[in-house]
Amino acid sequence: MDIASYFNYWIVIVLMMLGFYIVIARGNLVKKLIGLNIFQTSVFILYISAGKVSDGAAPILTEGVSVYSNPLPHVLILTAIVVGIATTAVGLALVARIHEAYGTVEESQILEQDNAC
Amino acid sequence: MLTLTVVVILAVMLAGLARAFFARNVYDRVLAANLFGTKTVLLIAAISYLFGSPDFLDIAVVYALINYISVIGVLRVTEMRVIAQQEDKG
Amino acid sequence: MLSHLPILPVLLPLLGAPICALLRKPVAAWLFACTVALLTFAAAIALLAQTWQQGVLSYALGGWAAPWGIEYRIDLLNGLVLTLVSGMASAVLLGGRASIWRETPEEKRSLFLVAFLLCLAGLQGIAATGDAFNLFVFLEISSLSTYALVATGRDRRALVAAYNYLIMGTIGATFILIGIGFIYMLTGTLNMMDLAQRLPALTESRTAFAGFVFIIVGVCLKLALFPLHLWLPGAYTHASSMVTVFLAATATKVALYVLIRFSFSVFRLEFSTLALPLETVFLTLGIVAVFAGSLVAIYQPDLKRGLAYSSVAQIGYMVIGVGVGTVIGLQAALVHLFNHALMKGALFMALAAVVYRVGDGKFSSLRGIGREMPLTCACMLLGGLSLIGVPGTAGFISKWYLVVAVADREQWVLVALILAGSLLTAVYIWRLVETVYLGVPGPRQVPDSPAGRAEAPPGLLAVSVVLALANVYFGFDTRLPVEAASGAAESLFAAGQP
Amino acid sequence: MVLHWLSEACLLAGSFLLLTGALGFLRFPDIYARIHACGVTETLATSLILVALLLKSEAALPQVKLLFILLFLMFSGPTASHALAKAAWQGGVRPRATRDAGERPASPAGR
Amino acid sequence: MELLVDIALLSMLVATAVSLILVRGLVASIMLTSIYGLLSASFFVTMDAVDVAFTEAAVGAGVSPLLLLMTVALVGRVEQQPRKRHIAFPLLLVTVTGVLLIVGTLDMPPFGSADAPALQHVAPRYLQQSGEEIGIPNVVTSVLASYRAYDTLGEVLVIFTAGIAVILVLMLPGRRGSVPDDAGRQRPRNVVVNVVSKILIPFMLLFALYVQFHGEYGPGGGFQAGVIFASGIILYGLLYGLPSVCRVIPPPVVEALAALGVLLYALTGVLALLDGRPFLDYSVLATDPVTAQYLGITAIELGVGVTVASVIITIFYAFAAHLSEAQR
Repeated sequence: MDIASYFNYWIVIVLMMLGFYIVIARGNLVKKLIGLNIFQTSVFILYISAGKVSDGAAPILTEGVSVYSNPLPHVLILTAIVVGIATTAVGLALVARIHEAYGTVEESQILEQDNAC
Repeated sequence: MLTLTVVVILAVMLAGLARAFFARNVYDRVLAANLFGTKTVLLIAAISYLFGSPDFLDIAVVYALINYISVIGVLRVTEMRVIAQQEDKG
Repeated sequence: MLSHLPILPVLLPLLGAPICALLRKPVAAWLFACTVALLTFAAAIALLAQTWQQGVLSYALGGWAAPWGIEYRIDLLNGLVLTLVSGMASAVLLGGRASIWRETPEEKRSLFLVAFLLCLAGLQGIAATGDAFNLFVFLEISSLSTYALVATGRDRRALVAAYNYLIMGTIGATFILIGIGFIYMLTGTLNMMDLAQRLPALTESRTAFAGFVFIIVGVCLKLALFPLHLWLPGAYTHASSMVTVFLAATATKVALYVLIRFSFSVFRLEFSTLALPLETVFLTLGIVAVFAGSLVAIYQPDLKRGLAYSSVAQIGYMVIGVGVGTVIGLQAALVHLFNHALMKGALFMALAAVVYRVGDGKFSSLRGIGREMPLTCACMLLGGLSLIGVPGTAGFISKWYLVVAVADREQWVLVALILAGSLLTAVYIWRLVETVYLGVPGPRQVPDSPAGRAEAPPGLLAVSVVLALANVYFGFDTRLPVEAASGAAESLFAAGQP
Repeated sequence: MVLHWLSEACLLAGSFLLLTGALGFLRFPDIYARIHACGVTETLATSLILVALLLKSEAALPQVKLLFILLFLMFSGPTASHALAKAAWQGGVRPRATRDAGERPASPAGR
Repeated sequence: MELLVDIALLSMLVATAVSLILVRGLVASIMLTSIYGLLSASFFVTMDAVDVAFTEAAVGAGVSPLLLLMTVALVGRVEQQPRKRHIAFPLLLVTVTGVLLIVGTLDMPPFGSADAPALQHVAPRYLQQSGEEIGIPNVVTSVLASYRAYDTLGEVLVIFTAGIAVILVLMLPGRRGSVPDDAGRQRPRNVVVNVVSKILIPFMLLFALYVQFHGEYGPGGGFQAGVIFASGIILYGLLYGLPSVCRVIPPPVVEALAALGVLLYALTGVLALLDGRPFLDYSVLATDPVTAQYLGITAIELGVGVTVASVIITIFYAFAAHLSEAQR
């Protein structure tokens, strides 16, 4: 098989894993959400790369163009982007409230406070 | 020539990225992000001519708008924070 | 209008939520939400009846035929889950007003109800859809509203629980998205039926394998299957009482439905090379979940948290049923899905009534409460007996089918383990009984009534009684869950025949 | 033909300016100098490149959009630079020339 | 050339992600996130996903960094050095997932191949027949707003849910929908910025309307228009303070508009039900099917735009109210 044609995907997978790592390894609640953002955005990149057709055009019907990239992944990812920002917004709202209630947004300190009482 | 321009823009974007990473204070990072944003506008505009699809220009417009709003937004928010911190101190 | 029945159980709450958001007065919002939930329930029952008579119903949304547009495809399994979810939602809304009013500040009440309706719409959407991506979208609707609902709990720990749930839930949803992406790239379709026809040709494909694994792991995160259950105890414990009732009775059930749908309808497990390892994984994790969940539940100082861990254990039973991989096994899982919603519904509902009077669910505050709130505690007792699987209760039926299914595969060790698991359940239910009936009430502050505590408010009490009696009723008249489950299980397997 | 060469020349000049701007951005000692390097060269370079593209296009709609971008950037670029400089000043960052002790400010907002 | 741009963008993406792991300090992380958004949006452009790039630019580089920043302004920008974190377990988890993903790509159709299964089955119909069936050139809009309109309804509902959830979580005690008073401090005014922004804001709103109604022909549509519109309003709010923007657009009105947008979308679908057609079938709207599609798509895109703009403004209000509360 042709390694080069998969190289693109693998880079994207590296991106996904970097984001995923931030989510699970960091203790700061805001940073976790940033990682989640990166993770999701990278998944979007994977989808969109898979929909690309070499020498294709953007899926807007134009005279004289016959090869278009696949529009369906674009539609799905539009929805997924919206879902992503919705999740981020709710997560951030929770973080703001957690800060008001605990005075910190570090996971370890929150755990300490919870165990103390 | 357009190709050269695209390469130059990419190089400048890289510089902006490096600066954003190594910057010492917030304002440097904002500056880097701003630089990055305007370069992206240019990149998209140039690419749209390079690839021959003028639809991309809409995106360049959005980038320009968003970039401006984010810079102002960042500065406003940091300003608020500065005020709060100064008050904490005295 | 009858031909539009498949869309109604989803459309009603979906339309109801924004309208409810326009209503400012909490009481008006509550009346409206109750109406919507009851109508949804009625539509779901009618739909279940229709699928019973006519078999599979297909509904092309937007008038576009299936692989191009989105299709609702309702069979018995969908009908059963839709009915269960909307029924529990109606029960919670009708009976839970007092509890919601007590635990939510005035200005938040109507928005709470909006979020509740949105959650209902999301869960119903998951249970009805025949399109893999549409499932993801509705999954997110239900998840987002659930995070908000959990965060409305009174304790600040509710916020942390909601945040953890959000992170794990989003990772799960993203995994599902990755999995759907893989199988889409292989097959070019998102429609489940269409996928089911195209996937058997691809059993050797590593991409299909990875796609399947990602979907399963993502769903198991939502399902809170044992090693991925970490979000569940916190969310159940710190959410307000009515949210816990609703989540415990429906959210994990819908996740189990998704697991079954993907394993049996879409991937047709029995034909793929994956079947064997996956069965082993499900059986092992199921058993470990039963024991870990029950053992932890025994040592909890808080009844609500104990019951949350008990949910982890019960999910284990259902997954065992799925892992057995036969028609009877699947039927057992589905029967338990139905019955467990009733048991946990009754238990958490009665607990909510107690919390309404006592203030919290700690064992130390529950001592001797059985004498002050006899009816409520009787409901709790019935729910507990059903959870153990005492003959004459619904729980007995599901345990019976599960044991029969496992015995059918001649896995006697597993039978012994399941029975041992029931003993563990008996231990923590006994602890409950001991505290409630035999405990001596300690000195404590009475939050509201100076004349000692009376029974819970009529709404809460009535719903608790209905749910508890349902546990007994379905222990004798088993037609509805068992026949629906067997029909669903058979059709899931029949659909797999080449 | 003339237009073509004109646009090429604009591109070349624009690219050159971009590079000088980036160089200044990387090498200048303090934030104000860097804002200067970026802000000033950038406005001209961006305008040049956009004008070059404008000369290249034939249809009306792209031209209008380019013009819109151009106008927008001409307004927003300097404004953003100004706002940034002002915010930095208010945040307690001082130019290097007036202080020998490096560019780390004393204010807590510095980082 | 395309390849070069590709590689450059991808490597910058990786560099940004790695910097995000290395960097401590939340403001820096947010700036990098914003850069990541811009880069991925540029990458989407090279992948021909114009609509997605549009949205990602507005969301990934605009709204989400802004929300992150407002949160950081509330919670502080310091990310603490972990005392003793076990790195082994996350690394293991990430490695396993990554390996599984790479295994998953092995049997995927090669990058850019035109005979991939995804292009053989469902997509061709969209590309070949949407021109006649829907009658608009932007295939993404056709699929989004007609073939898979129900997904988009779900998407609007997700946004609506997010709005409800944020209000529910962030609501200050006893203050649903009330306009914050003017007692907040006088912010330092920046005349230049204020004047220039005042000139620019109308153009932004105009551009939002262009995007809203041009979505059938070019990239754009209700969602993007909503985000741009909301950004204009947010800019106003940032410059002139929460009270003045709340006077212009009161919070209760925005909340009601969010619900009305969803209702507009859903009721467009219900119209078909009343006529005995499946939900969201636009053919009841006009006798000519193409006109009907056009009407239906315009109506639902409007619903999307209204809801998205209102929800984003609502979320901004909620965060800004907390910020001014925290500063008091």
